[in-house]
Amino acid sequence: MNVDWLLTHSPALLIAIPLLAAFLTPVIDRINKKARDAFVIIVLIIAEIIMIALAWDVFTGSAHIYTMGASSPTATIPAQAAVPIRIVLEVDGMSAFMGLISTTVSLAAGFYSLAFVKKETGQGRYYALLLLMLVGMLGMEFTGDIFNLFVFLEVLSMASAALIAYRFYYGDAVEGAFKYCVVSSLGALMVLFAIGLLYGQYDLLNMAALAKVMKYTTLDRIALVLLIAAFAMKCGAVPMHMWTPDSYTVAPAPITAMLVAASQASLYALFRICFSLYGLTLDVTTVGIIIIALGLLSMFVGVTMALPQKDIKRLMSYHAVSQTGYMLLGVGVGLYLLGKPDFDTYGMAAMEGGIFHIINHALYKGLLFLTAGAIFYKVKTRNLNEMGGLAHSMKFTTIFFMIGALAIAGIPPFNGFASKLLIYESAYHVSPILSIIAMLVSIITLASFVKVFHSAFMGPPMENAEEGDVPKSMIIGMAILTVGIILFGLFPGWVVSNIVHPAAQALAAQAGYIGSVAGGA
Amino acid sequence: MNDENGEGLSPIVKIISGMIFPFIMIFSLYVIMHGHLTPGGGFQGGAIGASAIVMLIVAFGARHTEKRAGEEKLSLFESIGGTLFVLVAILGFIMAATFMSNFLVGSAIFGEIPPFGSNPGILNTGGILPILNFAVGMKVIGGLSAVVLAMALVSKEDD
Amino acid sequence: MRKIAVVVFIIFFAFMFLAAYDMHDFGAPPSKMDDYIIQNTQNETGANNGVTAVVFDYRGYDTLGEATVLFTAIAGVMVVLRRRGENE
Amino acid sequence: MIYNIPFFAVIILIAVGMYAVIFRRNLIKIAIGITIVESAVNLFLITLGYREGGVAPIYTNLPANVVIPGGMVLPVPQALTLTSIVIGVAVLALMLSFIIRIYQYYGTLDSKKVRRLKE
Repeated sequence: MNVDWLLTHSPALLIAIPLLAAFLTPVIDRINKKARDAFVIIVLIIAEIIMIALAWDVFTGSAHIYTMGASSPTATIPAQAAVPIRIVLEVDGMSAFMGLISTTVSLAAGFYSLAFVKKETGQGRYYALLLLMLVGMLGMEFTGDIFNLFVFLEVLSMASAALIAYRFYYGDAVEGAFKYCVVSSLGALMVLFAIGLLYGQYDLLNMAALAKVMKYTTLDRIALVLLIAAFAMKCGAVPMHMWTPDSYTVAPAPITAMLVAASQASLYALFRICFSLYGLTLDVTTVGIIIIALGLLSMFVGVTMALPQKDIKRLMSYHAVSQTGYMLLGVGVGLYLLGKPDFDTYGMAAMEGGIFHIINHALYKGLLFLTAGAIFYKVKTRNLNEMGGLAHSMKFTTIFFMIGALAIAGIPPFNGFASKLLIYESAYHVSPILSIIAMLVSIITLASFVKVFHSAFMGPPMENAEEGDVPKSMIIGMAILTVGIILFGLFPGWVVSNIVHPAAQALAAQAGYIGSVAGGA
Repeated sequence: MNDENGEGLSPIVKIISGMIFPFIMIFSLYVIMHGHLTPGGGFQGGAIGASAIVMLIVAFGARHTEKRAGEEKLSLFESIGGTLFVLVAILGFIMAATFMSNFLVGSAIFGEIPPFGSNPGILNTGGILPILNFAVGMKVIGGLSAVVLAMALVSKEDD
Repeated sequence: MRKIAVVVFIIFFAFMFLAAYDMHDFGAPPSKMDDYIIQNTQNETGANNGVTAVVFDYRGYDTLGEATVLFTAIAGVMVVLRRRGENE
Repeated sequence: MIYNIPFFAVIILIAVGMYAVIFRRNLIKIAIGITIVESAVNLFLITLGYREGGVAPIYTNLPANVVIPGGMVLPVPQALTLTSIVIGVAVLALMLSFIIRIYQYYGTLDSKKVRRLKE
């Protein structure tokens, strides 16, 4: 039980511990409610600690390979076979980076839930599903096997759909959940069909081994289109964004924060497919332009749809769509330049910007949704016109909201500024219009959040508002994310070179991804 | 129709389904335990077992079944099955090298290695496969019947 | 809106038919990975049934995920169909 | 090639299911549509692994004249299908429970009338 042993097995442990806890939570719930709360929080903290250790090891060393059921974790290819037979987990920089986001947001959501769902029934299963969402995200992020990706995508979608419908007595919650469920199961079936196409041609399921033999035939192209469409739908990019506001709005606030991280897991899958599975065999210019176009559309449509909203969470959901556009733009520019001589000069910077924006978005959007939940907890409405003067009673929430709003608008010294600047600078080299649109969207975002701040927090105190702020556990949940925002905003240089760069490097270097599982590329 | 709660089907259906229930369960157990030798396994056998419980729900009514085996009890059964699965998987890297490794091959329990090619089937083979089949069977029996029971009870709430 | 949907629908399925046409011949799949599994099932896992060996051993982790999906859906059904009223 | 009739059948089934999901208004019919797509994809996976004249990859009482491995169908697609069938059952159960709650709340299954969320 030494540190090396723990690090070697940590990819499997990170899946197994929350999974075991999810199976046990309903059992513990029947015995003691307090014990269940403590158990869930302890499990989330353990997951966070193991994840940080694993991520540190990956960022400073090399990718972790874990072969399920083999004689040793690194024995990916059995002696007599030429290809990987068993399921391989491959935790490289990008996977570890996404894993950090998932565990951090889950920890914040776990703390926040303690008070937020205190008055509900069925809490045992609520926490079980929360842990299962974490399992689904980590499973998607760590896996090196394409069918396994589908399985954990389904774990994630089912857990999210069930949690969106947690407050089923509102009616519209179940409706949003149904919509989410239909969209995600159709998307998952498209993914499964694409997996069938790939399997039928190559008789392989391991992503690295597939990438090694990928020929980019007609069937591969059709599979690529299906995969991009399905994952773009799941991450809420614009032509397929209809489900996002509906389901984000009605979910309980901690779950909305988790959903942000969940759609980023789909975004990760999209990037992984484009960069690691297809890589340079695909037509990077065309696919890059498609992804940039998706990004621009998402940014612009999302922010314009957000402006007239009266419902605070609906407004934030449209902003989530718009922010997803920045990530697609940044990484799309990287994909567009992949393999061209310009990649090293500013293509890498664009990828770093896009990837840095993923973690920033998870932190500040998660925080904003949590503050919206705190407001709902206090005043029992999401309508902006019915609230006002909350700054008088909710001091902490006001501060958290201000930090989140300034970060999303890209105001220095918060983290949103750092990643947006990287995207502006590098997208400018491809086409100045990209940067101009991005900046414009950023300004509209600021305007929109000024409006929210004004109508929710300013003005005379509400007559029927209770005194005091929200319970302590909710403040802890929000504080975890706020600390992240401030740290990332104060030391962007350190974060980019030590966390973001390895992640971008892992995506861009396909040969490394293939080499560590399937032998030399 | 003629129960005290006005639930369930006629006495003929009740008695016959009560009689064949144990046989279906035994068949389900057979399919689960021979999963590594014949077509079948945990899911298939579990589905057979769950259909036996669903037959009882149809014949006797949801409320009557709930008194004997409530949805909470059934889903507890499921949780135990899931826990058993993960524990066996975790034992993989305590007893052998990696998560989910088949550490029982070659040992005394289920560890025999059959002769290559056609053979009549030896039950004591398969390593952890029979145990996992059993865990999954438990899970499926508990889970599917709990779902049907919950749905039947909710549709009863309306009237 | 409906017309656009119909057009997209038709284009999509034209490509899907192309995919079906382009697949390998029915009944003659490539089988590098599967041949290894068929030949080594008995000595590696001790099971006579190749499918069970794949489900629980070679791809046992998938089965764990699948059991998790089932557990998730059942917990979800219980959450959605739970009785409300008595607070904890 | 033109003998790929099972694959064409798969595509037709997917089209039928997709049609139900996109153009039908009854929520139950949407759920049925998803189940049809699901079955189509399962059929696709299972046809991928068929080898002409092959037997099931099970050694118990295997006939003596079977060539190993050429005379057996592929085991992996069957395993994938098994996994995806169970996932399909799970999705269907969850979706039906949503439909039950929607029906209790709105008293209708028409998706046009269940539109509280639209602005």
